[in-house]
Amino acid sequence: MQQVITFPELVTIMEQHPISIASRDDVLGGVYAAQGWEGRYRELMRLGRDLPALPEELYEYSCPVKGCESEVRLLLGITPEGGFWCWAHSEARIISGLIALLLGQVNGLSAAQVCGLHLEAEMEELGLMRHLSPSRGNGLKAIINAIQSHACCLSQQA
Amino acid sequence: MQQVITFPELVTIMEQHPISIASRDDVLGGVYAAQGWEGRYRELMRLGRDLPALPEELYEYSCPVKGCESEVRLLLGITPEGGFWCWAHSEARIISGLIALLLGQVNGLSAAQVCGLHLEAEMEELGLMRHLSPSRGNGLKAIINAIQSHACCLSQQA
Amino acid sequence: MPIFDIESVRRDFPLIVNETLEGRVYLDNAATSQKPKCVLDTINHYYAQQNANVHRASHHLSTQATLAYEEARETVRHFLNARSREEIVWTSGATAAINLVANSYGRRFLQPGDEILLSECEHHSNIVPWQLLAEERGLTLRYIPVLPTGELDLSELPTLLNERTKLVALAHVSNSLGMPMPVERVIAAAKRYRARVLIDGSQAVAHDNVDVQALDCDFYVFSGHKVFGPSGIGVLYGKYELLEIMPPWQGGGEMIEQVSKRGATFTLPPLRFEAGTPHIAGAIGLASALRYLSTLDRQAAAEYERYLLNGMERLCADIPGFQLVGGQGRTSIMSFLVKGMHPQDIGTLMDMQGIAVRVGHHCAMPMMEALGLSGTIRASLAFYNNLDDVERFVDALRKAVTEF
Amino acid sequence: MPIFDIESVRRDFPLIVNETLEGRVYLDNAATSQKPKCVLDTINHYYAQQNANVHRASHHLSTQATLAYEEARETVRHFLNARSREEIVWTSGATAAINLVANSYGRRFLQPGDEILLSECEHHSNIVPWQLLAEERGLTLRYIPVLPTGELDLSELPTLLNERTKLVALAHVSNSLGMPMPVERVIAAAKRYRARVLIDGSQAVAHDNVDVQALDCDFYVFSGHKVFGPSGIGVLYGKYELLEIMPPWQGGGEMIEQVSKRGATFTLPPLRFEAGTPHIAGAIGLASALRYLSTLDRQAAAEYERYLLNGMERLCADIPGFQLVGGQGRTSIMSFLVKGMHPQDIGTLMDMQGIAVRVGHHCAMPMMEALGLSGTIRASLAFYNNLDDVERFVDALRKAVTEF
Ligand SMILES: Cc1ncc(COP(=O)(O)O)c(C=O)c1O
Ligand SMILES: Cc1ncc(COP(=O)(O)O)c(C=O)c1O
Repeated sequence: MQQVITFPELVTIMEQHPISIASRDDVLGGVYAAQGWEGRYRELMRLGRDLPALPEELYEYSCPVKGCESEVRLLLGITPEGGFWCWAHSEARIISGLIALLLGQVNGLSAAQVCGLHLEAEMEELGLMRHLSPSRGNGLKAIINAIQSHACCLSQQA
Repeated sequence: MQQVITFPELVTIMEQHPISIASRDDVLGGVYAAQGWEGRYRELMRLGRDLPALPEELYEYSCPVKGCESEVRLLLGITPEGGFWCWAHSEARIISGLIALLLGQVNGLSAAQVCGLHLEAEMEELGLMRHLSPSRGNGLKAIINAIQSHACCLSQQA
Repeated sequence: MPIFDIESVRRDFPLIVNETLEGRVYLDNAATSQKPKCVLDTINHYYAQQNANVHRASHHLSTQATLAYEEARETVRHFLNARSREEIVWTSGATAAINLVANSYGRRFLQPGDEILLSECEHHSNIVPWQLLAEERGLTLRYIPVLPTGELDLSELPTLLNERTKLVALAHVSNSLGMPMPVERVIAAAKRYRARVLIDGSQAVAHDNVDVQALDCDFYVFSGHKVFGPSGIGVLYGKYELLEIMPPWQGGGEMIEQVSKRGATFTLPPLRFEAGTPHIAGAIGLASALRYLSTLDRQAAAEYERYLLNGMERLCADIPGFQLVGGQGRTSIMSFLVKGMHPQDIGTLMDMQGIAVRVGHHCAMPMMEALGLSGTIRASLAFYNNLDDVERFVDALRKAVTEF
Repeated sequence: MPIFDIESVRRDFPLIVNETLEGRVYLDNAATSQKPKCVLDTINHYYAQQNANVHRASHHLSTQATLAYEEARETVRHFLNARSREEIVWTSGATAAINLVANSYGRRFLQPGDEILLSECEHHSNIVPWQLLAEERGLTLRYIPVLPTGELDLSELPTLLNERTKLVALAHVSNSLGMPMPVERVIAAAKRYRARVLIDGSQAVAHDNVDVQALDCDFYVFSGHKVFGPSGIGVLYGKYELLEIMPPWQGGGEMIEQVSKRGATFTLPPLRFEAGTPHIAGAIGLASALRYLSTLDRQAAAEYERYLLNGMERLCADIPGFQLVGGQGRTSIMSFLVKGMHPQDIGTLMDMQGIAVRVGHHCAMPMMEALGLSGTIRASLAFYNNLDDVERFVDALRKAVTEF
């Protein structure tokens, strides 16, 4: 089960994630600009290749999200100022690229803001809905569920 | 599991069954002569009403043949001369009538002769096949199987 | 007669249409129900356009199949008014669902000396699994006695239910007589001793809506084939907090999280209890049946069934020797005897006239024993039966009784 | 190319026709197979004309249904060349069949300290039931190791198999690599220690005829959905002398002889193991699939599959980084990796091009661990695939590897 990290040492590392609301347009612009499915998936694979894996300090707190096809590591954190940060990574590049799309929507927002998002909308818009099937194949849906349920839960506590 | 009775005291009683190869035409003639299904089933019910239940001496050696709908008691015997005798009875009249049809084909023959019979043929001829379905509802098929398998087994031993 | 467009409904059921053409009448609905055409179409469409294994791959077909399969789970959730989809476990039928609870919940949480309370009216499927469990674990089974009317005698409940009672398993409606069981009262009493309650809804779902939250039972089971769905599929509803602490029963693909040579860890409910490739066509076929039901006015359908049942009983009343078995409030089932005639002879003579009824102990031997009967004849109705069926049944019964 | 009228056969499979029209290629046949039209027709006909409960009533419909259901059992008997119909038990699938043996035979006849021998190549369904049993009963599981070729290393068999070995459970063909397992040799070795042998035929039946008498195994299991039959139905073959001494597993209707409040007596096999209303449409649908197979030249179909597989492997050989997993003799399955690319990325890129393959551990984690792999990509063929499917697959793979 996921925990939400609040240790200052770790959260400080988590805030360094290169993909956040702030860097979003720079990082994800290519996916939007890409032509056809081939272009889009090439961009996703590039994004996925660049997505940083969890450094060791974070890895040991992260949880596996299991699918039949690949494993995703996931860690959620919240800063003292209430900033919501998520790290996630998969060995598979396309999944990692899709994770990057998610992180660009949530990292750096408040939990309440994240709770209010419709995270699937962007993937719908990009024609990537097939990756959100309830099949346990990839775990993307499980990540979205974890992000959203923790964010909503945190924002109620606050 | 069925046993085949050979105790002289009991076999002597079993030989008294009113329905046998010898009495067959008298007893069963009515079924053949009957008109339409109504006539035939009336005759079957009459036959069934007249079919003797197992007297106590026999009953205690008999085995139940279970169906969902009614229970049949069954006992097989063989005389010192090799005559094959079967007693069977059900509370339900039509089943008892069908049993009478069977007994008229086997009682008093030798085991080898019974083994060679196609017991279902007569029921086919009379349009009574529906009672021979593999459904466990009535147990008629189980009786035929027991008669035939024991008769064949006995005739090989002889 | 209540407003219910019977002739239009009847046309939705290909087998009923066919039997009518053949001059036969189907009154064995409590054994299994017939399927509306939409269920056949769903199954066909599934095999012709969607068939793939679920939850295992992420290619197009598999995604389609998984979506349909999980939507079907949602349809069942809605049908039972369960809190969440995760409370709905697919099984191969009501029997398998009860065995699952006995083997998973029962073997983990019941201790020697604990008691299970059943009723004398249960179907064998709600008796034998508990007997097997009781023998293995050293449990005691108790039975709420049945009265000659087919009602349960709740006067003994205070002694039957005690601190040792850990589980109560009770039919929602009895299958042999069609008597509704006092589930609300028994559930309330069981709660006082913190006993878990399983309700066997096999005979209820075809006739009424069910609300597991209102009932507040812990488990609810039924079979698809009795509620106008396909064969080989059934449902176990369980409160999530119970499913969550229950160990898996069967091992296999997809109920695992990780398997090594040394052991395995298991995934969350409901998949934890769905070892092996599931009956996908069955699940979506059942959902199709439930969706069909939701297009009907179920209240009106139930009233219509009562109307048919009352008519049937009234018309039978002057048949010589006719004896109704069971008391008031019966839904859609008429169990009866005819003095001086064996039930099986009646059944055969009805069948010769094209009327399908069931005869015997109806897989409820303990109840038959308690009532001193060896069996009954049972005519069971569904909302696609009509007055003509009822009249043909009564004429055939009269003929069987008076002319043979 | 062997003589086999592929285009005519292909037209028998509605989903394959449909996928072809949609421009998609189905190469996930090892997960589940598609159904010939006759199976759909059988199911439809059953629900529209025959549907009734079996073995319970003797009215017309029930008799028809029971006849069809028992004829289906005979069809399976013939398919496996079992001695008698009574050796064929219907289950909900291969997984349920293995669980049945583990829970009935295993819990009755295996004692603490006894050993069960498996192989490292088994599907989770042939591992987890034994792990659950071993934990409960204090048994030891041993595994025949797999070689890097995917073959079993039988050199260790003499130490793995000993007086304590009571049961051996082995796949006929491995599902992840398609390697045929040395079942004859293992069965012969097991017999020397009087160990019982269960063969998991899930991946064999779609590709070859099976003769359980020639194999002389004690149990043989398979799923209907993998042999062109419906979902939710499977088969346990067991030697009658074993089935006869095995206690029931699940309790319910129709597996009983007599039930009282104190206990129950059970009927003979196979019904003893078929608690509850069975999956009647599934049983007769499976029989319809097996009859369909019997109209084909199965030898030719198997040769044709080998021809496709060889072609596929040859065409893939020059794709940069392509690595075949597994050795010689594989039937209809190509499991592979592409250097530098994650299998899941390949799977996704294939799916985007309309090609259905499966990616991952294929429910065989212990084998993946033994081979040091985290997963593979698996393309699995059936006789209704054609050269065009193979070429489209290879083109798509080349594009995925070279253009992304
Ligand atoms: C070798 C093998 N054994 C067992 C199974 C389990 O079959 P099912 O899921 O149909 O029960 C499969 C398929 O998934 C398999 O390939
Ligand atoms: C009340 C009741 N419980 C359980 C069952 C068992 O259902 P199934 O045989 O579909 O598992 C039935 C029907 O046979 C029933 O009527």
